[in-house]
Amino acid sequence: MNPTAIDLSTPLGLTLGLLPEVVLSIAVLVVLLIVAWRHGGPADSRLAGWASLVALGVTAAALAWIAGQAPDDPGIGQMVALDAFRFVGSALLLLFAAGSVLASLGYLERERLVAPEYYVLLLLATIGMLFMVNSQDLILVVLGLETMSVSVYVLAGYNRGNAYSSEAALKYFLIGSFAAGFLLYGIALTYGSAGTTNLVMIGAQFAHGSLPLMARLGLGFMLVGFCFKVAAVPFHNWAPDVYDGAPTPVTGFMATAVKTAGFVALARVLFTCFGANVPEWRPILGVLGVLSMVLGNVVALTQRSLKRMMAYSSIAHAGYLLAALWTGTPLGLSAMTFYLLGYGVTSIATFALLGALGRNGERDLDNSDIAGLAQGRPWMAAALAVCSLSLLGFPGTVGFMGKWYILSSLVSSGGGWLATILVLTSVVSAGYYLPMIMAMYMRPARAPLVFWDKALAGSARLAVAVAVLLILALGIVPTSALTLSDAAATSLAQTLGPVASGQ
Amino acid sequence: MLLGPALALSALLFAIGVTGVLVRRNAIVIYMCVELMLNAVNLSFVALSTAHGISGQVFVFFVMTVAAAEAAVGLAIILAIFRHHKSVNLSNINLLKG
Amino acid sequence: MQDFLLSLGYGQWILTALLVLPLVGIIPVALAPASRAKQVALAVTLVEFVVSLGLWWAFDPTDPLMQFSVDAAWLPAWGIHYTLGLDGLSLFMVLLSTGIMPLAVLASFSYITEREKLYYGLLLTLTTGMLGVFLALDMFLFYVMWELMLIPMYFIIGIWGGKNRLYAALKFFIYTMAGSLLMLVAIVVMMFKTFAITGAPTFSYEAFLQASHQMGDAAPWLFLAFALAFAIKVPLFPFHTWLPDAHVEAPTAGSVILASVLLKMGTYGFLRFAVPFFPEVALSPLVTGIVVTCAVIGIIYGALVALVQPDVKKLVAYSSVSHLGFVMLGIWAATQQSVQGALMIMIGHGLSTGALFLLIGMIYERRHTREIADYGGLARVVPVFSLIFVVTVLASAGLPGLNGFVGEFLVLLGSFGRYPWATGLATTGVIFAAAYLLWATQRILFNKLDKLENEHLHDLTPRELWVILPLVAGMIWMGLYPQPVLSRMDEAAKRYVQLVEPGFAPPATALTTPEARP
Amino acid sequence: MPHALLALAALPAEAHDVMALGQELRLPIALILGLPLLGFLLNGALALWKPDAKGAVSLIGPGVLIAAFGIAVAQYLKLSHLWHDQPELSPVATLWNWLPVGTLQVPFAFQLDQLSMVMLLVVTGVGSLIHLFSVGYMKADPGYARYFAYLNLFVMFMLVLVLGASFPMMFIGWEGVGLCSYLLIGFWFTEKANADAGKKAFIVNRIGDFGFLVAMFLIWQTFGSLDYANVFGKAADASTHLAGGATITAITLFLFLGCTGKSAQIPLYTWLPDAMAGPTPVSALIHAATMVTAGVYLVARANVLFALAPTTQAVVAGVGALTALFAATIGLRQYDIKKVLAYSTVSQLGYMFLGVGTGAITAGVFHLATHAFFKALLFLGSGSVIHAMHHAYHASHSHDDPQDMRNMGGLAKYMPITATLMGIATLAIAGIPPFAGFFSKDEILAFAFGRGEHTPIFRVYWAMGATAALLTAFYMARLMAMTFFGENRTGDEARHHLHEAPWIMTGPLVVLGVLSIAGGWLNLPEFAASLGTPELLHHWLHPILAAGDRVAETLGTAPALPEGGAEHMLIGLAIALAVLGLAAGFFTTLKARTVPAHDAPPEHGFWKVLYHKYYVDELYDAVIVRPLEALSRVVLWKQVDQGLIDGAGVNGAAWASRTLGWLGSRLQSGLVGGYVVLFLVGALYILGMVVWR
Repeated sequence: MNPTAIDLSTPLGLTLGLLPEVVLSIAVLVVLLIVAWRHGGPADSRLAGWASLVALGVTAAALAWIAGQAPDDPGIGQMVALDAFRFVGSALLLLFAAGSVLASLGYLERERLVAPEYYVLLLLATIGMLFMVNSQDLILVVLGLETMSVSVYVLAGYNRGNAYSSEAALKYFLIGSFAAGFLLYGIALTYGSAGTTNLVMIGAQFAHGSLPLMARLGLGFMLVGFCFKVAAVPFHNWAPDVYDGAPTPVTGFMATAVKTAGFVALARVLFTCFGANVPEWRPILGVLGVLSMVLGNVVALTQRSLKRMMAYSSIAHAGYLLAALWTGTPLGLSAMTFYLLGYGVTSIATFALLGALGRNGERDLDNSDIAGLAQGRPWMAAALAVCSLSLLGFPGTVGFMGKWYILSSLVSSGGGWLATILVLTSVVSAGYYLPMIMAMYMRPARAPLVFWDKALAGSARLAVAVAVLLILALGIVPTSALTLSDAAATSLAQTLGPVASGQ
Repeated sequence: MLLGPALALSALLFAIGVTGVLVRRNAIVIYMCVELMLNAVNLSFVALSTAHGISGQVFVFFVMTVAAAEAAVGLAIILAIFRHHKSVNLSNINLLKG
Repeated sequence: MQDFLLSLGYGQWILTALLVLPLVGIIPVALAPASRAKQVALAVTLVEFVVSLGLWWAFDPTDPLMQFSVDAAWLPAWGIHYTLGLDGLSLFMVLLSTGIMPLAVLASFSYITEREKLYYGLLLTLTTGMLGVFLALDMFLFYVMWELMLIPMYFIIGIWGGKNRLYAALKFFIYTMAGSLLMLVAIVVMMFKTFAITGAPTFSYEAFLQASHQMGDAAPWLFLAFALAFAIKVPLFPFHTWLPDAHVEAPTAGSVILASVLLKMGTYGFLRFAVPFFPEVALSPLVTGIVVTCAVIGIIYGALVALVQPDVKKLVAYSSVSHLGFVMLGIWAATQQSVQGALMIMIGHGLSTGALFLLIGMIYERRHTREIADYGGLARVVPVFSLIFVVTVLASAGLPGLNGFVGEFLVLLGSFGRYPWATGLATTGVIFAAAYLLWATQRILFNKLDKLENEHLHDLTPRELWVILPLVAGMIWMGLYPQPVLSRMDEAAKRYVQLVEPGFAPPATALTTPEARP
Repeated sequence: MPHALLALAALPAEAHDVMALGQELRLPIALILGLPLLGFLLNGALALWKPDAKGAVSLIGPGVLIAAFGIAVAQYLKLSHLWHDQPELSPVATLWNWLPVGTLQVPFAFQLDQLSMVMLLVVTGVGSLIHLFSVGYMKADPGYARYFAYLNLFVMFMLVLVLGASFPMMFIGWEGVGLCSYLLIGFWFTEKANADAGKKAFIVNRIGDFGFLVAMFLIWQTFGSLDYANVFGKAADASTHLAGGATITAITLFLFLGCTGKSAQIPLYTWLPDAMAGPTPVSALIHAATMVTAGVYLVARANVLFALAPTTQAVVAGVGALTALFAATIGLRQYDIKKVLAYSTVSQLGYMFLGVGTGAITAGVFHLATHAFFKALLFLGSGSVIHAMHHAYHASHSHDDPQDMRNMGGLAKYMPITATLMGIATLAIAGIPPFAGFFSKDEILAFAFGRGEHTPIFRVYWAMGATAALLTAFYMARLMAMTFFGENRTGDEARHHLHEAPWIMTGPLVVLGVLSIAGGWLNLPEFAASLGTPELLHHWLHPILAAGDRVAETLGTAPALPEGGAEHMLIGLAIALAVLGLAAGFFTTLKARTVPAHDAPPEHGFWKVLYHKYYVDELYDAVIVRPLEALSRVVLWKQVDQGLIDGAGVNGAAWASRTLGWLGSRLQSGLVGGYVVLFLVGALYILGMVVWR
């Protein structure tokens, strides 16, 4: 055991164990204070943005510190997890949040959305997510989830003057709270069956024998709630509309961070509480995964608006991730974690680029608008092309490695049929990713100089550059990321029952 | 014990809430139905805590808090919509579709 | 020569150098001024070719196994290695690829006038991808390379192609991807099965080969996945419809590379992977029946459809369907003669069809039309062009003494014992080949010179002669003195025949004498 | 002859072993093949870059061939000496290893035995004469250099054909001569008809080549080898096992399919009359003397195989006899002088197949040689006539057809040498003793009659052959009468420009005339032993044919000449038929009033059918060519390729995906109510799954 290890049984230890969340909370307050003070024009918004970045950076440092201090065995019955799964999940969230902040900086000014509370909301959502991934207790899951949701509802409707944005917020809110009801009801039933809200202890309760009806119902209701959050078919309907109506950086944030938090929390609940009951939830995830892959990809094929197309694409990717979770094995979990990284990095860059290319919420941006981009803005075109290929899962990009990993995990747990469906739907997805590349590279621009004002802001440029480099680097040598995702999966799978590990 | 009837009542409440969400078109009413669902959850927690101890009751407080926060944000969003549509009837609100 | 090369350590670095050189070459292409990019690219491809030529001498024809092997861990956790190797199957594919590239670059000098840097950069990337496919001995690496060469070709067709280029590029890409993704699943499945046998994750070709006989019930599905990917690439009837579109729309160099090298990847895949992995499935009566039937249909159907094409590039595209049908027949007959014949066709088709596309490109640059009806009587105004065109056409039609014959003859001779009826039908292909090629030749070169625009065409320039003459020389050489080539593929073909021998449980026909089958 | 060439013929004293001899022959054979090839390259280069250097072309073109002929003669002298003691000696000169694949070993090798020697001499000898003739005939053509390049290349391939030591080697030549034929028929390619004719020749030949290829595959399967020595050796050894079997019958039938293409037999003869579109010397060289006889050579070469398959023999002889008769009837009503000769060639080739099919290989080869002489003479003579007519019409700016016999008449007055020599050739082809054709044709008919004793069908063949002989005499006499006798119909102005050809053209004619008279001495029958040594050719070819003869004897299919009385009766009959045909043809033609072509009335009745060649071309066009094209275009391309595979399959899949996507996007109504419904469906599904699994 590490000599300076955190002991969660002491108040200090618990505080240290929540250091990133604590740090970020304090930072949010600071930013809020700054915002209250300086609430004028674009400069203030910018200041809030950079302050948020610093906040995220400090949080990341704190995360790195506790990751180094984490004990091998934190003990039974704690509220917070101190495992690699949490650290990796938190790191992903911080990465995506930072990317979203960078993408927002120029965007908000351009769209005249310069109320600096935006960043506060974003950071608050991040705090919620951090709690989602660190929770070892259903109470904490709910708290984190609601903190995140409430903040994101507001973010989605942040462009108040825009009817689409407001409608997006309303739909998200109504269906979101509806789904939260299901989740909570599921939690209640689980609690009723297990007698505790601590995940590990629930898992211990359910480790032997078949689940009682109440627990099964609890599992079902919770699955409904989580599947809503990750936008799995048939709980997906909100996603296209909300992604479409929300300001583009918010869409990016939802597609990456919110989705990651949802999947990580879902994985934790499923593996820790129901790790011994994989056969109970496995077929459901399989069916939802297939539905998401198929529907997401085929409907994306019919979309004109690129932003809406990416929304359907994100549904399809949720399907791939569900397939990875379907395996119920550490390998699948690792694949899911790695894929979240790949998909998130790619999506951050994609939405940042879409945000730079469109105007007024990017709802009208379609392929004809990016025609000839390769000659007007070669670097942007190259970046978007790399992102498209990564989303398509083309070798040389992280998207390929991610898909490869998911395929491997599927095949290793006898999911050849699911792997086949996955690749076939990927072929369909080529039908909408490739036309983007075709428009940029193979069609002439609609008019000369059409791209003169379509440049990425400096901060977004940084985000995109880092993302694209990551896409390519991880596409060739993903070893470091693989090590992390493996560690994360292993740490969570230690709580798996013997039944599941035998899969 | 009243656990069984209480749970049944909560299930009924939950179902009524769901049905309300399903059949009503007014955003405010729908949100009230959602609140009904949450209260059904609360009822369950309270009932179950008689069997399992305090944590269920603690949970209820959290749920109420969350519901309050949601209500604040939700009503603000509904207001924003009202400003655009002069209505909160969801049958009219479908700019985003397809 | 061999000693000299080996003293340079040639065997250790050559394969990696072949893959890296074009990629490194992109840097000077990118740095050079746009107008100079082509010269730089030519220099890079020439260096690549010269370096690869050493393989001809360094290659040991008596060794049936992989030579010049390179092995390094890439993603050791998944058992993925960077493994390269060369044997008699891949040697000529590599030389063909490196040899075609300078010609493709040279042929683009006047054809490509915009975005040249991007173009030549893509060509160089394509070189790496193609060579990677032929050299990779790690299944993961192979798959990566297999997909990698899609992208440059997709861009080349899509950016510099003809009127309908977007449709063609998309079709090309999705068609190929549909097949190859299923192969990806098959590779993963095989990897896990191999894992279960060897106890360590590996994607090594040899390990797959060892383990492939223990795939159990999965074998037919795995074979199907591999076969589909390769059949689309070949393209085997009825998976061929992407080819005419891609060929017609691609710029000259694209068509040339597509025909000369890319199509060979499919048949190479069958020879290297699909059939040796699963001989019992591949050569079972049902699969054999389907493949051989498709091959024979392809031969005749391709020829007949070629006959009526108004567009000369489409004609050549369908002729490729026909020619590759012979290759498939030869692969499935799996006799020493048929396999070497198939390899000879793969090389020969690369030369003659490549040359045909180059010639069509040259005349297209003068007249900007590919309609056969727009030509006629050209032999009078461009005699040198006509001479070379006729020689190429004859090579393609399988005239003895030129390359086409050697391959077709060996394939048919070798296949006859196994599939007498199919081979007999396939042999009628020689009639149809003559028909469509000569008819087209007549309408282009002969008849009256009745189009005003054709009267003042200028004959081939020295640059164009440099492009085409190496291919013509190759055709004659391969036709008259193929022995050095045949001897280098001898052992590899033998190994293939041995590997797939278990697939033929009982002797195929009574006519087969022991002598006829080595 | 240069000294160097004589030196090649110098003989070492000791007896030769065949390997050493083969080694020794590498150089002369390389030269024999290399010289025409060199000529092709030089003339080809001149054609591309200096087409006006006609002097050089005139020197190179015939020069290389005469040199090759010289070397051939030297080899003849040397080897005939050797063969005197060792008749079985058939040296193989291997130049390099061509197709070594596993057990298949096909070296690039050439075999010089008695049969290929005959062919070698005929090809280079007659070839040289025709090259010389061409110097005069083609001088004015702008494509002069190209012409000689093709002609040289042709000779090279023809030599490969006759010298090759294996079936694939022969196939190189076999297709190579087809290529040259294609190029030369379409020599004046700007006329679509000429280009069409060339293409037709190549494609029809390819049908035959298909047979050749399949035959080779069968031979490989059966004998495990493709070179003559092995195949024929094994065939002879396994004769009892093979004889009459399906395999050997299939092999020989497929080989014969190859022959029907190359040698213009039914059903693949239609290309040969069209091939007259080429320059006339080409018709003489390729389409009369050499290339078209390749089929006969093939049967002679593979005589063992054919002897083993009596069924095939009957087919070969039957097709030959039928072709002889059928083509002769068409020849009766053609007006184009070259067309008459073309059908005559088809008919005479039929005779040769009748001969080799009967098993009388020597007779077939004999007729091949004599036919080479007199038919080359006829074609060159017609070339001389056409040359004169062409010049006359050119001078008078007339657009009449210089090849139409109705525009000729009385030309003997203007071109006496040509007329005389063509007269000799006519007598030879008609079978008037002692001209060459008499002996060869009579021998074929006699053997056919003789074999009919055991196989009655051969009597029918004999009758067909005899009838064809009558018709041959008739149409040849008609040709002579129309061309050289009677009134001149060339036209008043043009008539003054008619004159005899220059010496470079008449010279070769004279040589061929002599050969047409004396060719019969090659293989005099026994009854004419008083004229010279009988059966020279038969003895000469004996080593090649011995194995086949032995097989035939075992099988009882060896053809025998009819006994004394019958033989004399046959000879008498043949002579009578020839005289009758000649007289009838000559006098009916002179009596009928021939009018110039542009005034000629349309044909009627059966004449019309003959004039239109039984409408066979039209039939093939309607039954094969057009349906195939329609099938390809309408069904395969438009319906299957574009409609079914691409339309329904590929784009159909894309359409299906889009439609599915459209349906999916209908779920996205934009209304929260709808979303809730879907949500609940999903929730009920999940709850159902967890409860009832």
